[in-house]
Amino acid sequence: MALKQVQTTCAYCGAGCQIMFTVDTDANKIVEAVPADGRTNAGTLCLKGHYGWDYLNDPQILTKRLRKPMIRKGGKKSPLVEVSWEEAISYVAKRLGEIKEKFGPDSIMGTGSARGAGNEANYLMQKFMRACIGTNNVDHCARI
Amino acid sequence: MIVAIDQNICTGCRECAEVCPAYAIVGEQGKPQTIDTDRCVMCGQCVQKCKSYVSVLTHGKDAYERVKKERNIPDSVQEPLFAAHAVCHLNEVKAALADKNRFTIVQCAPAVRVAIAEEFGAELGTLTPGKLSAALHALGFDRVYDTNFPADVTIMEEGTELVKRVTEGGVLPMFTSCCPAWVKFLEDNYPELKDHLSSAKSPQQIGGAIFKTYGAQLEGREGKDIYSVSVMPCTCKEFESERPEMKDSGFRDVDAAITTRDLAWLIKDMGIDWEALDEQEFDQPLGLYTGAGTIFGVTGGVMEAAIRTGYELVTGQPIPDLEVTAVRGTEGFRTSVIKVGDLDLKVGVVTGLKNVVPVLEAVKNGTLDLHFIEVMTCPEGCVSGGGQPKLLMDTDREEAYAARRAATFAHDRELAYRKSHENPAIKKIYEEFLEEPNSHIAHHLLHTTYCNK
Amino acid sequence: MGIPEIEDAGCLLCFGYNGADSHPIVARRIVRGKQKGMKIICADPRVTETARISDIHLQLKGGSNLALVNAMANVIWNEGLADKKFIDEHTKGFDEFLKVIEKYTPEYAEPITHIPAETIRRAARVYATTKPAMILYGMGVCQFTQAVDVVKGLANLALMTGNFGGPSMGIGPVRGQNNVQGACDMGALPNSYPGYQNVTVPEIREKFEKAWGVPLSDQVGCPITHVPHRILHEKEEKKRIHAYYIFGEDPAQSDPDLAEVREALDKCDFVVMQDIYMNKTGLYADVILPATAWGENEGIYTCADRGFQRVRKLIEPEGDMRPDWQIIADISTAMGYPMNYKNTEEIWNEMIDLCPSFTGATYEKIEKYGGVQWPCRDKSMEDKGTPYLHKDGIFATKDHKALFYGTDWHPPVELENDQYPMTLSTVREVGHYSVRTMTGNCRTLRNLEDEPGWVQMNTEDCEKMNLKKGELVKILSKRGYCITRCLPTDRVKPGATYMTYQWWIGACNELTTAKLDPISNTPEYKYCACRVEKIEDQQWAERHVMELYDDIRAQMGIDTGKGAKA
Amino acid sequence: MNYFVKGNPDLCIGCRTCMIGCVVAHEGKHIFEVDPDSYSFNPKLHMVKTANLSVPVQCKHCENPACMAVCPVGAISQKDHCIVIDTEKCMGCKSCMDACPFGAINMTVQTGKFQADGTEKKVANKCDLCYGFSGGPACVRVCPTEALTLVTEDELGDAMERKRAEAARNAYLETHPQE
Amino acid sequence: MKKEIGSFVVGDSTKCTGCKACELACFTVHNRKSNHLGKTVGTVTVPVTPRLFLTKFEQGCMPIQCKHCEDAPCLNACTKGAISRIDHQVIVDAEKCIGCKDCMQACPFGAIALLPYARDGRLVGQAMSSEPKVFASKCDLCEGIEGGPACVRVCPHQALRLVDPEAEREEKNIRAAEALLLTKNWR
Repeated sequence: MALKQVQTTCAYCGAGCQIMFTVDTDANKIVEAVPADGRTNAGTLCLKGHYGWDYLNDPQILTKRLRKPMIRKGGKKSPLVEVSWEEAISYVAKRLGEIKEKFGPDSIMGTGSARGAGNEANYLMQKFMRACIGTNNVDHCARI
Repeated sequence: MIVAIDQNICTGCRECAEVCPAYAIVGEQGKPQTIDTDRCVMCGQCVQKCKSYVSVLTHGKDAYERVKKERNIPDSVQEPLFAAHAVCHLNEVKAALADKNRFTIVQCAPAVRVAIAEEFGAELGTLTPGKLSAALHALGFDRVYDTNFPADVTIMEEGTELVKRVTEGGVLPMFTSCCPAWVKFLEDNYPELKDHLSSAKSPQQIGGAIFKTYGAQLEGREGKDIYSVSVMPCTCKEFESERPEMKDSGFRDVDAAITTRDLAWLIKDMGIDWEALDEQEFDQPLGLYTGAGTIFGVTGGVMEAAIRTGYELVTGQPIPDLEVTAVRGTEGFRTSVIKVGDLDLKVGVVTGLKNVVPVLEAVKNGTLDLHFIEVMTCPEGCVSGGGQPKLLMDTDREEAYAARRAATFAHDRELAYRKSHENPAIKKIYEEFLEEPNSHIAHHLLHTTYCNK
Repeated sequence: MGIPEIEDAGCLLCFGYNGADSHPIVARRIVRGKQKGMKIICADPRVTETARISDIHLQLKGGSNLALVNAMANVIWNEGLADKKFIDEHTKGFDEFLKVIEKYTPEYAEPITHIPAETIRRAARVYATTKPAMILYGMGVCQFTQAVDVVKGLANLALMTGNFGGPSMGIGPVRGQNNVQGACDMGALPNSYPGYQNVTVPEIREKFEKAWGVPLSDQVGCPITHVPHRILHEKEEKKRIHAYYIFGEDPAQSDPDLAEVREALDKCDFVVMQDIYMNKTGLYADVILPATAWGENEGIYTCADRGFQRVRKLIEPEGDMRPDWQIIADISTAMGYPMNYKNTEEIWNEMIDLCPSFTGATYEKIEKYGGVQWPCRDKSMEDKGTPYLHKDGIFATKDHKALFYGTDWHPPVELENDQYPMTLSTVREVGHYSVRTMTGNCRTLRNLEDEPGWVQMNTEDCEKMNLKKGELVKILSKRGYCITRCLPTDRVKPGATYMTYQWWIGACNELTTAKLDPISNTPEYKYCACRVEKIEDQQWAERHVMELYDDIRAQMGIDTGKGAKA
Repeated sequence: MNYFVKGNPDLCIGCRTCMIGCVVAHEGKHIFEVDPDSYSFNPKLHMVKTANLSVPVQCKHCENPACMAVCPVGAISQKDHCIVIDTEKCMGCKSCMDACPFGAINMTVQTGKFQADGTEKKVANKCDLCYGFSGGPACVRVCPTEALTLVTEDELGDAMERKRAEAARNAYLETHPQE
Repeated sequence: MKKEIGSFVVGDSTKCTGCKACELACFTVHNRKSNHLGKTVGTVTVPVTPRLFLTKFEQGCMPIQCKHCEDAPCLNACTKGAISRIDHQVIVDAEKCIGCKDCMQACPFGAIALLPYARDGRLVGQAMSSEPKVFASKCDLCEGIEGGPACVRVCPHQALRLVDPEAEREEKNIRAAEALLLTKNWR
């Protein structure tokens, strides 16, 4: 078992706690989380920080982890069909392009994410909406 | 010993001591109890209360049959037996019934007809005078008379006595005397007040005296041929019947007093199917009774019956409201003032013997301004008597008493005559035999004296 | 100010913020402050953990925030407790503000707030006279139709007492989600580019047009809470929304008036969902794009006190998932606007150069110092960021002066009535996060609390309805209903109920109203009228809840042994 | 003297990290990889929240434990400063639960064990001070607000001694005010 | 919360006088239908078979009854499958019981007695024996009987208590937590 330690920021709440994870790189699994001495958390963690990481191994408890791109090929209510990334990307690009063409850029709405995605992804999302689509229709769930 | 506690069965819980009005149960907590027979008034409330049953687990496999034999209980009985119990005379009664030479007369008290059916699985307080009469006939009694009839006589005698005491000046307040446990209690503890007791005998004893005299005449027989049995809700009635002064017929007036429970045993023992019985009337003429007689079974009933008649004796007018609700109720001591013509008749009703002590003290001190006081030993009068069907669960007690009381009043309402003096058989017996209330012969047969301890 | 500074404040006014449930590690600072002698004033209709240890608990009636805030300002002024020097030197608009708060005497506020006038006075005095005084506020302020006004009202309190520009003072919104601050920082907002640069300011727009090489829209975009309306009811054809690209969110669970949200998603021509787990929104998505999760990719989050911190890859994703940034870049490229980045640092570097407040926050510094609190304007290693804002009372306005801004209180939109005599407010639960796709899939957290969640109700209300702890109840508003468990508690006032929004079955957003604050567009999650009904057949209800749960899990692709699969 | 963990309501924020910490310590880390219904989630301490307090309550490890006295099968015993339940011996009669005045004992499903009729087997469950695990009580370790402490004989003794000395000094000062 | 563990009745020897009202009530409610019991003693035609047992000991007396153990030795000992857990309570099926006495021996409380089995007002006999059939008589918490445990209802001194163990535990938790307010500054 090859273990490594990685410090990262907790995925929950805005307190920004630092956690030291022990990872089994052979098994590609988290072994343990202990509080790290971050600026805000100073060596403490709450229950989510301590015990809120095992969703990563897709435990099939509440919802299924998404692993493949999927498209409802028969329209709404039809089943989701797994497709390749190439197909998914080009399908999205085509449909968005058509809608932009037909109804204008402001007919498309995009969201950022206040959760796991991180700042860089949010930057790109708003850039995509503004520069590629051409609208300021971008917002996120800051209000819930 | 009419009421006893079996030392081998008693757990010493002393729940009986809680209900004993005479403080007659002595013993240490947790040890078997004994009854102080000097104090005991034989009311049987301890028998009603006791739950310490003869158990296979505690007393062994054979204990039940042994105890049953010891107590002379019919073999057919399978119901639980308890430490506190009353004596059983059924053997003598059975012998008398079997004896072709004895003319058997039975009377039953008002409270029996509202309770006995419970022993056959009926709802609490089921009213069954017809089945009761039928069962007694089926048992082979030659005459099935009723205590309600002598209760009507009691009203005539006691009512007249009261009117005399009030109008002519006599010892007041006057106490009722139909409850033998109460009478014994007064004799034992307040002998100086015995003149306050009505000299009239209880209905049982009036019945006994009449059956062996007038009753014998009706049959063309002699008193000595008569075997007189009473069925009572009361364990103390046997004691009363055994009192030496109760022989005014020239014989023991009542030969055996059995309880409601005893009668149920007897019916079952003789193989009579209670459910299948058709209703029958009580025999005439000494089984004809009024509503006044039947309400003797509940607290306040004697008082109410007396007022129904007394009102007319005094005023010559029928009472405007027959149902004297002012004296009904279940409180331990309640008083009211009844307008009887110009007279304000001040009456009191005591139920539950423990409640009588302050009343007696007040009478002694002269601080109680009443004319007439009814006293009953048992919690709500004879319907709650010590000889009545015993409840398996005390949580049913309130409902049982209420149901029996309600049935008694319902019976009163359904009867043709509701005042003692209107009973045709009463009129007849006074015409033919007793002359008039408080007459010489009445005094001889129907009145008694009380002893000093 | 920063989170560590909280414990050194002399006085903390904690307003509509329940740290113990939303940020335990921030609550820890409050507890430590209390141990150090900090005076705590807590304005909350519930007895929160902060309220429990507070010196003064202002247990106000829900929806009366501004009346209380204005009354505190009224007391501070009328009792001569204001910092006149600070007001003169660093602020504007005070006289206009005074006119507004004139009528808000504690006696005026008492019947509105249900707080005794004398208690309001006491709180105002403690706040104004204990230095330094800090204000923390949370969703109990923001999730009302009158939200921004209250934030300004709290700022007024800090301004008039000179509580700005030093450590352990000022006012701090404690942002709920791990990167809600970051999403704002990055310009995932309809009105601003990254770094809070307004889309309507021509110079700024020109800067971004130049950097991105395309002309940009000068129109403020659509806020997320307007989307159902824009899909369903928009009359103007060109404003109507036809495509919705949803990224790391679950509006079909988290947004108010879920019935309307579902209808909107159903009617929307094209819905793209990009997420890590299947969720309720996924049921309406035309395309689902699987992304890597926290722990499977690199990046930077911004915590509630503006701290940029690194988030690192822990394990390799198992499956055909891609990082969010990569998916977006691919789509953009496919649509003819090429985006080519090798890693997140490249993206970051492009971003910081466009945002003066972030320019100095390089990966290198964030790595080295463990984090950087913006503003950090200079790339030199000496600029380590800014622990607290408005140093020395210098505000980020043109004349460096802060503006007082007074408004009148108005009641919430949907008040209690005969049919719905109680109020519902949504709240947080410490063991679950957001819509629960993460924490609901964590074993221990699932085992600590699971469907159908709880409705907190006052003990007396429960007694009146003969409701026992744990009993299933039906709770209804005019928009919908759900089933949940009753939790009798003396921590809430009679007539009020509280639910958490992460449950599928006890889904309180079936009930909430979509009425918004006019400026922030935040829904009034904290106030709507509702009714609680007893369920006589509890056995049926327990079974029903289990069936519903199994059904939804099956829809989410879990093999429950029965039910339909997605 | 037995040791015990006690909570401080002034510090507790009711977050229940201690409860999960307890489960993880006793069940082992494998629970992060299994079906959540396949192990027993039994915190041995109980979060109490009333209008004026939040604090976990757990076994006091009494010196004369009522639970131990009433156990009909001798499943409760004293071991190295703590009172522990032998779940193999326990038959779930709840006598200890009824006897404990603190409500520190509850009944918990023993995962994978069943009674003769196939129904779940439940046994008494209470704080064992993480007996047999290294690192001391997990609840104390994981609490983010340091609201839990392990009270040992020495600590309690020292505190009492200090308090007695203080009381004596105060009494002395009362009679010798000039000093 | 859903009821997760079995309730039970306990006696209090400081209140109990030993009157056996509980035993008689227990017998009564359990035989009302099966043996046609009315409200009065006279309606009884079968031996009294209680499911709790008034027990005298040196210091006093109290009824002893089943704790409805969560890993019930009686249930586990019964090879006939006559004891099972129904709605969290440990219940004997008297029809199935063959009187093997294993449960009696397994129970550490003596909460089970072998007593004569009666039906329709008559003892049930058995083939090849003059002895009546017996059954393991133990508390079933008055399962299916209106008003809950009869022993609790009839006790004149409230010496019996139906314990909802989890609810009582939570109440005791609150008292213990309140005590922590007093002892928090123990140092």
